[in-house]
Amino acid sequence: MARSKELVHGVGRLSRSQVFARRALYKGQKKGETPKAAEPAPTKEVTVGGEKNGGKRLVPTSKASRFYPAEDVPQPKKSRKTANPTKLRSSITPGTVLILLAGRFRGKRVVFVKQLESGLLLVTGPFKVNGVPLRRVNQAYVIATSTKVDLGDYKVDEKFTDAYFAKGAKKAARSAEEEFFSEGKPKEKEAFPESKSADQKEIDKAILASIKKTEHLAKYLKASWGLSKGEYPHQLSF
Amino acid sequence: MSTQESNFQRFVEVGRVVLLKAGPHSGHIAVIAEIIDHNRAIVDGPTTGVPRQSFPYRHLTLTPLKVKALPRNAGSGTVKKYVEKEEIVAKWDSSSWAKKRAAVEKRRTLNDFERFQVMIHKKGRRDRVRKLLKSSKA
Amino acid sequence: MGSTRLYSKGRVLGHKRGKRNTRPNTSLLQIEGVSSKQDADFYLGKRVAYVYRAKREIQGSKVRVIWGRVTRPHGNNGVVKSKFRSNLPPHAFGASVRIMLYPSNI
Amino acid sequence: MGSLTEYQVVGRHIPTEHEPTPKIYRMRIFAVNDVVAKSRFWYFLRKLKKVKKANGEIIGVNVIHEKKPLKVKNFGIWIRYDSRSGTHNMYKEFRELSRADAVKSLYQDMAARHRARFRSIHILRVVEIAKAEEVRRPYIKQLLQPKLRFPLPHRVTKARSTFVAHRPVTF
Repeated sequence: MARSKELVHGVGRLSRSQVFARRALYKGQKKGETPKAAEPAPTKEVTVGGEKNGGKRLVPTSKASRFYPAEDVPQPKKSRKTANPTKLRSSITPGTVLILLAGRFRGKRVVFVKQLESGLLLVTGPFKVNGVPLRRVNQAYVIATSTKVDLGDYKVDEKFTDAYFAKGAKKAARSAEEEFFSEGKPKEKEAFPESKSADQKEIDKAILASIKKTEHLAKYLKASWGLSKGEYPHQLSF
Repeated sequence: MSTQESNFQRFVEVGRVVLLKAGPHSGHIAVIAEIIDHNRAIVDGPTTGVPRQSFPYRHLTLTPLKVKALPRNAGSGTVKKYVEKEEIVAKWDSSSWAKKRAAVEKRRTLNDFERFQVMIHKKGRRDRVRKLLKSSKA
Repeated sequence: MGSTRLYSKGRVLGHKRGKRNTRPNTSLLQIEGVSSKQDADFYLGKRVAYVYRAKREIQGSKVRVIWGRVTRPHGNNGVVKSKFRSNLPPHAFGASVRIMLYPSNI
Repeated sequence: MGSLTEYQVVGRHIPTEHEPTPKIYRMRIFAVNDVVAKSRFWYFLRKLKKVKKANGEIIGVNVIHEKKPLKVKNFGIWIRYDSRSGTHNMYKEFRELSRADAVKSLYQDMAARHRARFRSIHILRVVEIAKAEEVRRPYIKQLLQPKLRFPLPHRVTKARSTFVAHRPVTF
């Protein structure tokens, strides 16, 4: 406990978890499951000698503790509540043009494709029009416009799920030496997976075809949105 | 009243067409059917959806239009007859005041894409004007 | 190139207060173009950022932000009450704040 | 005080052995609601007859509606008014759409000119003046001229901002 100077007798400067972190105790921690030892039989037969009372008995292998907690230990209450699936705002339907309000692509107008399991919205620029790739966004960070791109009876591939967008597991840490020498160097860029760019093209193809039908719509999607002087969002209709 | 020429153009008088500026019928026109006093009048708009009611001058604007020879305290039916005879609604709709109001209202209700289209068209107009000006100067 | 502003402008009017006592845990904001309670309804719940510059750099930036939220209207003239993660300092009075458009409900 | 309503309140003394069929009294009273109307009924009846609320009963309260609420009428109103220095009778004229409206503006007018309260005014009589020549007051007479017209001078419009390019036009 050398790192945790005592403030008062018995009270250290750092909490238990902080000490754990500082002393790097996690290094020594065992991970992974050890195979469970076969459970010993709960009872065994014992032959008891004795004149009157002899015979065979079933006796527990391990004795029950002689002590029991005098006070009841409070059990955390199990919640029976479950999260409801996120409701999609009624103004958002497949093909709706959305305005992104936050994040890397804020101010961009994009096309809504579908809602994913987690409640996030799957949107696409289309990438060719304004550079926004297939992407998940939260509907709280989106303005739904009344403009719609007609998707017709286009079926979105089932493979677009939350898992599709999840980040892959990090690669194994490089050796310390390698890390030391690579410092300061720009990270080598990973190539964008071929399959994903194909997916992007596949989805955008249908959308682009329908965008072309309306004049100025492609230009509209390409332009980004912002408030100018004298424009107040509460007075605008989208 | 007096025969003396007045500097004013628009008067509170029976038959005057007014534009309502407040209440549920705000933005509609109506006709003064009867003057109550120096604060209120009875207005009626049988062709514009304004029910007969007392209305304060504070919340209306006088228009240059007037229903001629409307008898004082005419009922809704009579007002309707006179208004239709003089085509007051058509006259109002063709006035630049009404057109401007309609245009402002239209612009206000445009959605995002329509606003964008307006911007594109305005850009195009500016461009044509600029080019024309340049060629005419040369 | 159009504008890229994605927030409404607002002004810090001061803390919520009585005649003699101030309640610095709530700040009053006036949002540009909002002049009635009905207009203010649009902005309820929206996030607010008070962005300011300080002398000392933190993570390589002298710009700092105090985040907050619009909580409710204040009276009938469009002024709103807001709560910030840490109370706005009095030198923020009269400063402009950004009323973000999220969480959006349109 | 909200808008006034005209009530008809009917009441009488409770029948006794001495008088098994008491006289029934009816009053037209202007009040904000029927509670006030009943209260005013007892207030006046107490003054006029030997009947109190304690020994009387209300037979009925009805609202009297204006027959033609969209016709402009001229009303003459007689009132009794307790000023700070004495009691006066007054006659005033109003141009309104209903009797209740006329009484309402009477109270407003009395409050404005004499700082009179509701409690210091008794409405004696409200009469619709049928003929124009019977109108006595010049402020009503001027509104009865044929071909009446007048401009609305000095109309101040609310400026959109503090600084505008054009000076506002007020006529």
